[in-house]
Amino acid sequence: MITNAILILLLPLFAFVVQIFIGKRLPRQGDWLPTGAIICSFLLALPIFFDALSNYEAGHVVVQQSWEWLRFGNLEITFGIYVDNLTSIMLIVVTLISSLVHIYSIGYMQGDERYSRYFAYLCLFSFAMLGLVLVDNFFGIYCFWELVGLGSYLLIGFWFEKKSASDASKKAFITNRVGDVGMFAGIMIIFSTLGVFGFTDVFTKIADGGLSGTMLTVTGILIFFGAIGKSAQFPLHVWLPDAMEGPTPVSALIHAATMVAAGVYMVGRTFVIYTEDALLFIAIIGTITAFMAATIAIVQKDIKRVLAYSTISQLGYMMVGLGTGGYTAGLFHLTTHAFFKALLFLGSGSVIHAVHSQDMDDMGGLRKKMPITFWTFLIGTLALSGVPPFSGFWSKDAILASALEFGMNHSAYMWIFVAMLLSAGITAFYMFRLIFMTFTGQAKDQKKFDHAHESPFTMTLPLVVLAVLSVGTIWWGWIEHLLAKPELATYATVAVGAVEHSAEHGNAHLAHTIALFSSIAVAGSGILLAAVVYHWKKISAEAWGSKLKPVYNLLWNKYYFDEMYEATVIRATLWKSRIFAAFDVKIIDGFVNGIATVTSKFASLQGAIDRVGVDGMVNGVARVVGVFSNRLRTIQTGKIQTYILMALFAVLILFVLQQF
Amino acid sequence: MLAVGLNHYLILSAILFCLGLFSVVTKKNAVTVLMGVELILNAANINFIAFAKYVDNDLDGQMIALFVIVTAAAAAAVALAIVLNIYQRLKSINLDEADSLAG
Amino acid sequence: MILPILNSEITFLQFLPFDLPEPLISIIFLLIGASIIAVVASVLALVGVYLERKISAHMQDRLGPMEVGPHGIAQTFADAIKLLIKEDIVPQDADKLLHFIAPVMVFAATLAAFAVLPFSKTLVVSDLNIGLLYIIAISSFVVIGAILAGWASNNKWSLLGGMRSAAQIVSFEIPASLAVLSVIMIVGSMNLGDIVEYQKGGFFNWIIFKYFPFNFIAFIIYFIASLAEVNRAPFDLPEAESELIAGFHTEYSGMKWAMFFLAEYANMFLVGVVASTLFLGGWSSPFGDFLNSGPFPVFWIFIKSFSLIFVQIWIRWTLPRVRVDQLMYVSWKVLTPFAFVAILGVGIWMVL
Amino acid sequence: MNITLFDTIFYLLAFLTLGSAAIMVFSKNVIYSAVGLLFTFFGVAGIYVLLAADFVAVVQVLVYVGGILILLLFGVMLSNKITNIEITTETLHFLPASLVVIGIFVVLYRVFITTDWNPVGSYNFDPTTHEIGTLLMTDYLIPFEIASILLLGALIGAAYIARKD
Amino acid sequence: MLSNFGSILFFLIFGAVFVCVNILLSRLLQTRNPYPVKLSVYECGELPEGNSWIQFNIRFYVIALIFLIFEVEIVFLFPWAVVFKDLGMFAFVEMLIFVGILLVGLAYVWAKGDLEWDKPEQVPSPELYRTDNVNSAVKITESVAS
Repeated sequence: MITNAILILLLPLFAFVVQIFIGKRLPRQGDWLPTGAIICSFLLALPIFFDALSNYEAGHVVVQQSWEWLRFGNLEITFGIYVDNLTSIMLIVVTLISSLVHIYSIGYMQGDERYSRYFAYLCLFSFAMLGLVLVDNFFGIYCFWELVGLGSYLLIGFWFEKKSASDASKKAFITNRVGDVGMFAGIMIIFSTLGVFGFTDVFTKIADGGLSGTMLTVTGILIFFGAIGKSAQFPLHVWLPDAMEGPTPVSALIHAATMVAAGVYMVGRTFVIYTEDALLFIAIIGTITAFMAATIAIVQKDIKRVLAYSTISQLGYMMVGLGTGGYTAGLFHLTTHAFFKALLFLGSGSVIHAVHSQDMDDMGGLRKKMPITFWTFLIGTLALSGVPPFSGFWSKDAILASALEFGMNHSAYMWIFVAMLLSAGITAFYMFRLIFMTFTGQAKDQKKFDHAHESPFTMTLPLVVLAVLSVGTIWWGWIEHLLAKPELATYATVAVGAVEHSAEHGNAHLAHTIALFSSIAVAGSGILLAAVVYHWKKISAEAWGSKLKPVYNLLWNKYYFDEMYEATVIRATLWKSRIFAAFDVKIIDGFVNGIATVTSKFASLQGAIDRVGVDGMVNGVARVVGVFSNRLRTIQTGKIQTYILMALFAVLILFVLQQF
Repeated sequence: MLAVGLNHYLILSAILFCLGLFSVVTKKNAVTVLMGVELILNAANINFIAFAKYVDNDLDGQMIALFVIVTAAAAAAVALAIVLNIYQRLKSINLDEADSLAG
Repeated sequence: MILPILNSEITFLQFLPFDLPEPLISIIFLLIGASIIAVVASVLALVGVYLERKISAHMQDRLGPMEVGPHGIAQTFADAIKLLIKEDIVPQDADKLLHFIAPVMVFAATLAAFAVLPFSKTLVVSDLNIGLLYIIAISSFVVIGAILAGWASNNKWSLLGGMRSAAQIVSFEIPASLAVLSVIMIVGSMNLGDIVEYQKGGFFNWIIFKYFPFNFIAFIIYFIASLAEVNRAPFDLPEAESELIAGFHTEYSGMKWAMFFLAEYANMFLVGVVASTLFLGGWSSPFGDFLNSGPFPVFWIFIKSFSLIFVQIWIRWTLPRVRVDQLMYVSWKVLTPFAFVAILGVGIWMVL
Repeated sequence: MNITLFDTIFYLLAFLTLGSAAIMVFSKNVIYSAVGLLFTFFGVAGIYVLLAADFVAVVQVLVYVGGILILLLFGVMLSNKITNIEITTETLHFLPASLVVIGIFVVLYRVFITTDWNPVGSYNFDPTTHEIGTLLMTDYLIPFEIASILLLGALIGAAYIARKD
Repeated sequence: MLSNFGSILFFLIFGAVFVCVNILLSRLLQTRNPYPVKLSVYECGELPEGNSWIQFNIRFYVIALIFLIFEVEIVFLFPWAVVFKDLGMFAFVEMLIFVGILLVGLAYVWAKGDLEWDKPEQVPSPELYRTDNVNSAVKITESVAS
């Protein structure tokens, strides 16, 4: 098994390295190499998945292997691979979607001048994602976290000649970094107090009480900050809509399935360290994000932006799932959402590919033109809005159930359940709005309509595969067992007081049934409202829009978040930099120039002294020596006798002195 | 005159030494200078042998005198060779003229 | 060791009226001894001259001096008297003092050498412990005298002659000394008396026959070297009439010239005696103790030395004169090496 | 020979040596100084005899008179254009030199007079050659061999320097 | 030992006195009428031309030098010879070394040709002197002249 894990990890890296260097010269610009690599990784991931599936008791570890990576004196950082149930699922998700995206982008990116480099970046990103999933310690996860950020930066800014694309990639990278700082702080706290990085070591240490109380909560929240940044949660979600500048398969891969899911995976992986308060915090953030993103999605005109906001809200859902204790629900939603969101993105990709524009106003009536895309797109929408037989319903329902249960237990937080229910309805509404505006109805732009054609086979095949996976029934049965909720106690080598949460177990069943029926109701009303407004045009969208003008503007401008950031963070930094600049110019330069003038004056003075004084002295001495030496020279007559005489004279004096 | 004691010989050798020294210092002719040197060496020999006889009363002094004579012979030989060479070059062995090393 | 003859005279002084202070007595004895030796030396020199002229004449089938006395015996005395009367010319702006000192030094040195020669067991003026070395040392005075004579007479030919004779004597002194060395090695002492004592036992005990080949070579080398030292025979280059007129004593005339001439023959005799004492057993008789007592030792020493002189004269009038470079060749490249060989031979023979 | 004769001879020889040394130093003519040197060497040899060093005396005569003086005379002959017999040698800064020399003499005199040499003062005169021989071969072997090397060096050096070319 | 030297000293003095007496005696007896020609330097009868300046070649000095060095060697040899009988092999070997080193010097001087005296010009070989025919004589003079 271990070899499989290593191969899964290294194949994409190998492909990336080969592709980046000699991709251009390979036949077909080497697109087959990364795709082949990622498909192999997927095939290798299957046995690990089946092994995990066959014995899925909680805590079963398929592979646990670590090597010594860095050593600073007595500090030793190990790097290893840790595969358990959660990782096996994630492996399947990542490798499958990544290979589908690879196949899809062969068609989509046809003719692009940097075709081979695109595949190289894709491969790099998949390697990073796989690494993030497989790694067994905090330090490793942080490294791959950054690598994933780099991957997304490269891919978002792939068409870097477009200013908006490069700005978007920079924005994405910086906001991710902000989140990463929090995460890094959290990891450092863990390391400084516990001294180890490995997950299992950290968990055992925390279980033994190495880190506890408010400190643990703070660490948990700090690490969650990383997830906020990466999974585009409430304060740091602004980069995701702009990230749509990148090619659609990229958005599909990164902003639907993998990277954004990384945050949720990380929370899932480190779930045991979150205390009650930390989980509560996560839930709140999740609900705010979900509700806000959903409302904004309603007014969006750009098809990819709508999907982006829907992703943000769904992520909020997952966070709420995890936050309210529904560990299995949250992660289940993560996997299902990965598939149907990838489907939706790829679908929109083929639509854009066909219509060559992202604005929904240009589309309409594409149903007849692109039947496969339409049907697969429809399945994805149904799954997303939570219609019963589809996967989305089961996972969303599970989250709503856990949210309700949490609300029952802590009555103060009932509003979380209400908000989630509301946003579920809104999700259904804007998804079907999208469907009706693009596929059904009349073609708004005739020229584009004629031009539209079904996408080639390489693009439609992934759509079909994803559509199959979005059907809920295949998930039923085994998924709960795999994603069993890990208990901190299991790690505790020292028995810690019984975990208090067992009491609330009672009303779980009740919450489940209520959530079931309320979610179906809400989904249905949403779909109905969308149909009424967009399909049968009974209520005119524009009328409501003008009536609720202030609300519309608020939503349209995305709650003015960008402007707010602009106003606060950016302007503040600019203002600070201006002050510093001014300070620097006036004072430091002033000071330096001052010193310069002073020294120049002093130097000229000193030069004068030197010329007059020192040279004077030196020449003087030279002259004196010259005079003396001339006089001495006369003694040197060259006659030997004089020398002997002088010597004798000296001897005489010596004798005389010696006598007396 | 008192009986001939050690001092007589020492005084005699001192006088000889000074005469030799004088000749070395004042004489212009190189050969005379060499003669002066020989005189000085003889004076030294007298002292050696006088002390050998009067103080040590053994033959060491005489042995040293013997070796001094031998060395003096060798020295005189080489010195004179040099003087002759000077003569060949400067056509005169007047030490005044051989002052090319003057400062 | 005072001369035995002198001892006999002591009685003669006994009855002198006043008591002489002790030192004066010894001085008087020395005076008498010295005068006797001086007279003997000069007489021998004259005899030498006479012999030379008679023998050389007979060799050349002529009679030689006959008029003056029976067979010209008185001839040399006549010459001596003539020289007394002859004018003593000193060339103009010659160095008068040096002109006078040169002959004095030459003759004095030769005479001083006679003091050491042992004519019989007791008949020796001063039985020096380092007699042999003294003889060699004194002979260097002669060289100095020759140079000064050459220099004083302000005549470039005589100067050249003086320098050349000095060079000759000097270069032949080395082989002579080396030859003498082997004798000293055998006897173990430099005292001539001891040397003769060592050779006492008859003809075969003479050093010339000891360690056979080497000492004979040494004798030959010494004889040749002494010939050159005396400026005689084949090596009489400086006086060679054909080249340098009369050598360093060209400018001399009268008594000074006589002194040189006398010194030369005295030297010849000196060499004869020394050669015979060293190699031919000095005053010991060739037949063991037979004729060894009484006046015989003196007789033997004279016989031997006169025979050597005869050989010298014989060589002089037979061999042609040697060229200068040949002269040097003989001394440095023939005699000196052979002398070393002789010493080595004797040394090894004695050590083994 | 009694002591008084001994002293007379000493004074005689001393007078001879110093007189001839004076001649050598103060004579104008180089040849005269050479002759002066000759008699000085002879006088010194005599003094050696008085000091019971008979072998050294004869060696002195042999080496100095028979070797070095001849060399010097040859040197004089070869190095002077004997234009005129009189080879005058003026002297150089006569006065200062004489002062220094006299000064040194006075100092030496003081040293010799004041220090007490505790002389043994024995008058045995026995021949020294044999003893010198043994000493030479035993105690003074090294200097003996080194002397030979010194002589070799001197010979080769002087010959090389004096060679005509 | 002192008396021996005393006698030698005396002999030297006596020799000098003897010579002086003779010379003075002859001075008294000799006739004396010096005139310039007689006093002039004797030049085999010819008039002495040029001053007596002669430039010696260095040969004399080298000979005296070599003599001096060997003289000193002999001075060392004498005591050795006197003592040779008693010392035996050891002394002999030492002396061999001493003499050997100086022989090296002799060899050097010999090899360098300092011992040769300047040979006079090579006279044309005797057979050239056969004067049986006139032209050969002429030939000889030309060869000599060349």
